[in-house]
Amino acid sequence: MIIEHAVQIFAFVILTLMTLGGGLAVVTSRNLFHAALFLILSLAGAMGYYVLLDAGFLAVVQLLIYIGAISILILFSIMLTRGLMMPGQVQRNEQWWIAALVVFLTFVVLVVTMWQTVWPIADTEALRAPNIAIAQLGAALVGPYAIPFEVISALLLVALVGAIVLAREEGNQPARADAETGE
Amino acid sequence: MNFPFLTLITFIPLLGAVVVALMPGKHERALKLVAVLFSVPSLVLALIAWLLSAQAAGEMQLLEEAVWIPTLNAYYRVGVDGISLPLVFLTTLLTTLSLFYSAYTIKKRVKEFFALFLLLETGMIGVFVALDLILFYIFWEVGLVPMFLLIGIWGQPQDRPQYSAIKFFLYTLVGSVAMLLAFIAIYLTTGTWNILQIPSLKPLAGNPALAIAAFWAIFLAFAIKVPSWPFHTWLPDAHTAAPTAGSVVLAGVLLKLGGYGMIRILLPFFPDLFRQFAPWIGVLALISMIYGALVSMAQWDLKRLIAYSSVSHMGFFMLGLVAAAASLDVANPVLNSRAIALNGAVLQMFNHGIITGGLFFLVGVIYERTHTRDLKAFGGLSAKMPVYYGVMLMTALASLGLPGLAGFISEFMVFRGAFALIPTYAIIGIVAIVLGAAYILWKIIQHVFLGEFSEERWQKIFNPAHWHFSLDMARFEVITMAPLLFFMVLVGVYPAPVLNGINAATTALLAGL
Amino acid sequence: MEFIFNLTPLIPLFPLLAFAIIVLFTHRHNRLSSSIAIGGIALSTALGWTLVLATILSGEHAWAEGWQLRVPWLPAGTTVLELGFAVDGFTAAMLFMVPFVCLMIFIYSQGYMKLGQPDQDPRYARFFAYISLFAAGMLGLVVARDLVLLFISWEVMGLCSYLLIGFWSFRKADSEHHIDAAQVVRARQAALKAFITTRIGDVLLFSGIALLYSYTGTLTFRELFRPETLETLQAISLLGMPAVTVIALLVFGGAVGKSAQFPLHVWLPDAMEGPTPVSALIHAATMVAAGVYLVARTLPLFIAGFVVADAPALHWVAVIGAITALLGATVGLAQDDIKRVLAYSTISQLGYMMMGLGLGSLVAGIFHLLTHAFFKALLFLSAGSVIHGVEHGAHIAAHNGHGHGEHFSPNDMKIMGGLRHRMPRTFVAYLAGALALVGIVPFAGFWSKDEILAEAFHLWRADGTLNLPFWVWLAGTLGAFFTALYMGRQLGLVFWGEPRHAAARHAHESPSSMTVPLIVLALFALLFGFVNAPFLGNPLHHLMGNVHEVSEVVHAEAIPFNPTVAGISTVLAVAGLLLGWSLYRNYRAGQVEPFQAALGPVFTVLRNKYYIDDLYQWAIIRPAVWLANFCFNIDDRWIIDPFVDLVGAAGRAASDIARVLDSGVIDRWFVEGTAQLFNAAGRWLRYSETGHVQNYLLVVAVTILLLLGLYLYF
Amino acid sequence: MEALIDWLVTTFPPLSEGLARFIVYVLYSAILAFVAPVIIVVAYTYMERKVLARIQDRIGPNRAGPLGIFQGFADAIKMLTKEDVTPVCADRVVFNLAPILATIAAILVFAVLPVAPGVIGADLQAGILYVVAVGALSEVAALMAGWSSRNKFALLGAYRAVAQLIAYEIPIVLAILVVVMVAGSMQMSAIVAAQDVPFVLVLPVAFLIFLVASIAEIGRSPFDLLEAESEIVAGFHTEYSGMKFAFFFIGEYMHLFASAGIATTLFLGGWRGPFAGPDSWLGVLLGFIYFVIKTTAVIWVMMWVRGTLFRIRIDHLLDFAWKFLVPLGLILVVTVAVALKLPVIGTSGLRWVALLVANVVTALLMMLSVSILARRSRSAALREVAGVE
Amino acid sequence: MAIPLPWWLTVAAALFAIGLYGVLSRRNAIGVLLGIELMLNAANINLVAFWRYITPQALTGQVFAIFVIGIAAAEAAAGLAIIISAYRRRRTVVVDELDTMRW
Repeated sequence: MIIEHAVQIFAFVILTLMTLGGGLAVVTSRNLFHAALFLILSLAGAMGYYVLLDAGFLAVVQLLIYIGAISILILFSIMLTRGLMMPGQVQRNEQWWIAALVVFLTFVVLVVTMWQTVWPIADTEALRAPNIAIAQLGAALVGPYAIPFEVISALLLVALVGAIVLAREEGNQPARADAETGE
Repeated sequence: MNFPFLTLITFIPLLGAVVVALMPGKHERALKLVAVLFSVPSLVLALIAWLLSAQAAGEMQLLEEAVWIPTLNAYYRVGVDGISLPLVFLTTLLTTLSLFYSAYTIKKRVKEFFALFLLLETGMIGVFVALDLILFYIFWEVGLVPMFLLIGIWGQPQDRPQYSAIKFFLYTLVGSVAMLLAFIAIYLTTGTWNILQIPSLKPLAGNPALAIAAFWAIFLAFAIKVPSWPFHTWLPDAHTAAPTAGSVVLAGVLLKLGGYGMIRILLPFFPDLFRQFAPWIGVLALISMIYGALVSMAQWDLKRLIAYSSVSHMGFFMLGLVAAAASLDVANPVLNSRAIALNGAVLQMFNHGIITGGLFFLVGVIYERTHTRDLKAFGGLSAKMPVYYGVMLMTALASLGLPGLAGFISEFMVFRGAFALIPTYAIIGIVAIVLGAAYILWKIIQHVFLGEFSEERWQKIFNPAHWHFSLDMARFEVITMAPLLFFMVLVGVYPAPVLNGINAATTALLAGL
Repeated sequence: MEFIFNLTPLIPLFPLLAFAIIVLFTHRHNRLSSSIAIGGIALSTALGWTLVLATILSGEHAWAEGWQLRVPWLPAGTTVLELGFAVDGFTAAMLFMVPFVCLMIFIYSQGYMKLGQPDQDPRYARFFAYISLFAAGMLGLVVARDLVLLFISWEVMGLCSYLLIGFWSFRKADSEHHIDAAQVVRARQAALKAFITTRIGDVLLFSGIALLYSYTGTLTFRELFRPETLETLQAISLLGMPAVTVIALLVFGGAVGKSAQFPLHVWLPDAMEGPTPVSALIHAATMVAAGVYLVARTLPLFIAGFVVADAPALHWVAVIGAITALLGATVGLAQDDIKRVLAYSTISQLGYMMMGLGLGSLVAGIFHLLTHAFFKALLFLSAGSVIHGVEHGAHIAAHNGHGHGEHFSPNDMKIMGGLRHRMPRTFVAYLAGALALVGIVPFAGFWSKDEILAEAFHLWRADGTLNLPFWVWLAGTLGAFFTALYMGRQLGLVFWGEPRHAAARHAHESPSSMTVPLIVLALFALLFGFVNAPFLGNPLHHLMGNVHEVSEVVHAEAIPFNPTVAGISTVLAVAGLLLGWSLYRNYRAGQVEPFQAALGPVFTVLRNKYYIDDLYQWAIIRPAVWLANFCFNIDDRWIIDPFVDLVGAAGRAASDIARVLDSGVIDRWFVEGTAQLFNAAGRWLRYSETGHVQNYLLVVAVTILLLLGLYLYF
Repeated sequence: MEALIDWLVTTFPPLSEGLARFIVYVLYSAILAFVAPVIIVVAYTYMERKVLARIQDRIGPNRAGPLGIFQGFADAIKMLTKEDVTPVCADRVVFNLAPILATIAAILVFAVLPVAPGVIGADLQAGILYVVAVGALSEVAALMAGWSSRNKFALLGAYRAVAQLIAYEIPIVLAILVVVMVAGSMQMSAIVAAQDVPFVLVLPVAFLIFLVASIAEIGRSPFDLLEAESEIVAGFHTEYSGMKFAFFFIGEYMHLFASAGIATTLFLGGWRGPFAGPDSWLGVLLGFIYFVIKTTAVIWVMMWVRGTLFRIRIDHLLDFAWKFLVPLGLILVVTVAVALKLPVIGTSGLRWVALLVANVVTALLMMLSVSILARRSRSAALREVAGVE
Repeated sequence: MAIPLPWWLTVAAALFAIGLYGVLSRRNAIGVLLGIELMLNAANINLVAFWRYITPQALTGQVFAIFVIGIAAAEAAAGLAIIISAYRRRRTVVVDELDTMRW
């Protein structure tokens, strides 16, 4: 038990370093490509969180969609808009310090609130590994959550079409926006 | 039955209208296809609903109910019985055919046309299925605007479309405002908008003067729509000016809104008043019948002629209704006469929709080719366009009530009821049948099809460069007419399938009064 | 035997199918179409005759009661109106004649319609479609069990009659085929006239049916004629009469229209504009007889109307029949068109049938109907053959250079003459038909006409006073004389004397597809009378005399042969025939007609058909058209629409006033002032729009932070 | 594997079950990560050379060792001893990370591959989804490599690689979806267990889609556009040499084997065969042998394809994916779903027949429509040419 | 469970704050997008954590996380398409320079 806890805490610390460190690097890195790679790192950390939280399926989905699709997409667009990202360029705008202040205050408010609140934690029995089967999840998606599910698929379709239309050049070049259908 | 038939039937066209409106306007073929396809589900569902409900159509079927505007106590409440089912089916059928036909003939502002048409369909179906006065009123008005635009924008320039459109609009609006006031008065005494519930609450029973005013106000709205003499003058103008599909729906469905309202609202709400005033309304019906037929006979414009014939034919409907209403105090009229008269009236609406809709399509056929509707300009076309001749002949004969075709059945039932219940009116009204034969055969068949074909005259009106289909009826025109012909023959030869539902509903309706 | 009767619905169905097949599929193939039509009617004939045989073999009960089949048709309240088929003795008698005559005429048409027309004339197929539909209608009428099916068939026939009368209305005026523009116009007007005129009768019939249905709840003959039903009808009062009388008169109105009785007879002569086989089939043998059939079918109504309260429903039938018989026969004297003479003859003979029925004798009327169908069809077909021969002659004449460009009508008897040598077979057939019509022993017409006259004579003698039967008998006898007279005139003009025109000179015999039916029909004209010959025991009486047994009001005993009546009428007939023949057999072109010389102004009146057409034109059609225009003007120009427009204009004026008020005061101060205020405010506020999305986001973030703080801590 | 753990626990009592499990899995991982790559690369490069040579009517490697079987080792030694060049402008960190990531991505797949009865790294519930997800890592690697090289050919190669990988990922997913529907699970072991009839027999079309898309996914001829020498030198790994190139090379062959292994698992029944089963050592061994044989057969087919077909153009490549394979896959998914839901049939043994029929019908329809469209576009093109001339 | 719920929430809040900072301060539009992704991830972590600690038997947390991922995908697709499109027209992806809506 103790070993298990220790492993968990160890993993948590590592993952937090990955996630938050990656995140900080994302917003501060001068090289946008690196920023995107750090984003992958950060997302991988989040994936680890899911594993730690017994949501294996979600972890796989995170890997598939965030890392496999969204990150690639971002990398791709960075390459396509490469012309203006010379290294050394200032990546912060003038309001960055106000932003930092506001963000910090927000963080403080949130954290204080979180620690003050008494959360209705489930009882110990329920807290044991919940082990939700993927089939259950699938059934839920086409059952009680069918409508949001359909809405999401419609949204994806619309985004797909919209992206193609937007990114298509007036000329005859094949659209690079094909890429996001990988989702 | 949990499947929301009526909601789907009513609102799929609306969805179609939205989709069509959002599509880019330059892809006309796609637009047309989408519009036609969006009208098909309603048709199929209406047919299914009709077939499913035909046996027990005496009471309201496929009911759906949901709270809609709580502050007004208004509900979204829809349902159909044997009276409304044929009309719903008629609406979907004629709309689909109109859209199909228009896909070939409408050239300007295609997108707007199809979107408005689908919107119109929703409005029309809505009136037939609504069981809540507010809902009824809203659908009633929803149909108005698209029709106004259809006439105004796509009308033939030489027929003063704007004038006709505004006339149509104002006429109807006057009626509907009066109707709305009456509805409110009814609500204030009964506390509900539920069309099914109000009759048992005896609306305005305590206030005879107000009841009479409300009765006539509602009657005015419906009489304008039917249209009954002397509120009919919007009709020839509107029909003449409207594009073919518009005329079809105008004659085929919009007139039925008034008739349906009389049966669904006026008769059950105020049976006593209706009986009391039946002699007067009967006079209006007679005038409509005979006067409409006479005026038809005086026309030289094909479309106007058919428009006036609608006045005459809807007069038959009113006669049937009056016959049923006038005898309400007779405890047990001879041999179901009341039911038969009312059956005849309802069937007359259906038949008139099929037949006159068909006639307007057929006018469109010749008009698209020659761009004239002047009867004097034609002649001898039966040799040139034999298929057209055959189809027109059949439709025209159905219109004049030839046995074996649809028109006869309803006329027979109306007169069967009328002779038993109001013989004097029936005897006078019979004149209209003779006149009907006269104007249809003399004016339409003889002037357009018979006689000598003159090549010079034909060259003057027909320019092959402007017509890309075959001279005789093109395939799409035949396809458009085929379902209508089918129903003419079906109802004429074996009316039982159509009439069973109507009969059940009218019997139940009369039993409830 | 029962199963054969179950095939009854097929009888009208075969021609109907033929119609559908031709219209839908084979209308491009002339030969095929005509074969299909003939096949359809041949099947009907075979089946019809089988049924006749079956009925005869089934014995007396079947003759009177018959067999029936019911189909629920029209839901009406708590009941259902049924439609059905029935076969009894009466139907059997009709079924013997109708399909057979149809078949003969179809065969004849196959040859006739081809003549003088281009080979691929699309109307050839159309013609056969129409007559097939017609045959379906007529057969449907005959096998109808009730007034519904009867009325449907009735109107279908009316439609076909309309279409076929107008059949030539869209051919081109063409000197090649001696068609002028006027003829085209005449054809379409004749069609319209026929339809509208019969439609008037139909509407009366329609009303009668509606009334019957209203009061009895059924339209089946057998149920209608139950004594209790008739009593109910007698008890109800309508328009001051017993309902049954009113209904009977209305039904008779339908018969008057269809059977071209006075005063609705005017359409029939004009209907001769149709092709000759049509005249033979529809306007002589079958459809016009449908009115007679209807009256015969509903005879109990007339008798019931007669029995009560002395309201003379049946008398009217007799009176109208007598008037028509005389009127037709006299007008026939003064016509030149070979077919018109026959048309008036038809009117006259239909009057005879009505007379017979009007005297209460079902069998007499129907017997005459049957014989007349055979010999009048024969006459018309022969006339068609003559016309065709003359047309053909005109062709040859034109080819030889005679009479080129000269205009003439091939129907005009004045141009014919001496055709008995050129068209011998046609002549023989025509002569047989004429003798049957005139009523010479032993031709069919003699027996049937004699029975009607004997009936009248018998009723007169039984009563003794100068009652209605006497006048009927008188009219009939006189009519017989006139009939003989005009037939004599016709025979003389057409077949004797010298040809009066090149066309007649070159006329020659028609092809055998036309003459064979003529010969067959001639045999029937000669022999058919024996089916009800008194000395054979009146077989027809037994077969159909009792069909109205159920009503208990129609009693049909055969009248014994009366030598007096037969003698008088035969003498008159022979005299008339000889007189007409001798006056006209040497008639020359351009000569004043012998009748005109003898009758003077009366002849003019006859020639103008008693001016009845002109009277209708003046008294009915013109006022109707005027009324229509008047109503239209009220509607569009004078009252209603101007009023509507006036209301509109008033509204516009009011709105103009409001507009002035609006723009001058309200807009200027209230609306524009407010707008300017906001305009100024907006000019200042717009600087907050930096266009930088992150500025906005920052504002959002700050706001949320503030709100969050407020919410959580205050 | 469980049996092995049990055996460990019973044989060495001090070991707790958790520890035993840990040891077994670590060992297994080590084998997968360090031993398997070497064997696979050496064995299959040799095989590829030989096969290609036979196809091209050559002898192939024949110097190093008998029949040249040590050729692979020779290559490896050469590779490792070469100079490791890093371009001056390169983004050094990323440049170094990319080959590692590429290899890892390939190796990660092995974690869920049931190579023998009961022998599987992690029998995830979402096993097959995991395979797909991990496949995405190789795209990241390609992008990283292309980007960091600061070489336009490399960058173009990366673009192409990603476009191609993403395009062909979809048909693969669709084919997998078909299998998942039939098997009713995404778990690898369950899929194997469901194959009483190897799915290739009842889902031939899905198998073909999977095979074709797999070839594209691992970038082999005729879809080897990411390294089309004639166009873009060597694609995203143009600038790589020596050890780092070796990583890509290893990654490629690992990927090849992994894809073939997955094809085997999904369609050929995995380790299943006569007498193979988790109950005895022999059965396990037999299962492993079946698995290797089947996988090698699939790889052999891929090599055969490589030796037979020539490289196709980039736009044709993408068109083929988007306009043929994806619609075909979608239709197949629908038809198979329908076939499975057929009343009575869908649950009985007859469903195999129904599935086969659905597949064949779908394929026929697709071929028919393609041929019609092709004829039309060809005649349109002909008309255009005629018009121009 | 070794780590108490508030820790997860704190981490998520921190990630959210970082993302927000990125959104507010990055000049490059793609950078802004990266920030948004971080924020969405933070939300997801919260969802999963709440699910795990408060309603482990229900499916809602996971389902919503899936929805969020789906939305993120759509957002990235559309957002990047917009950015590329803007880049093609204006040759820039700097947010400050895309100010056509300015007064």
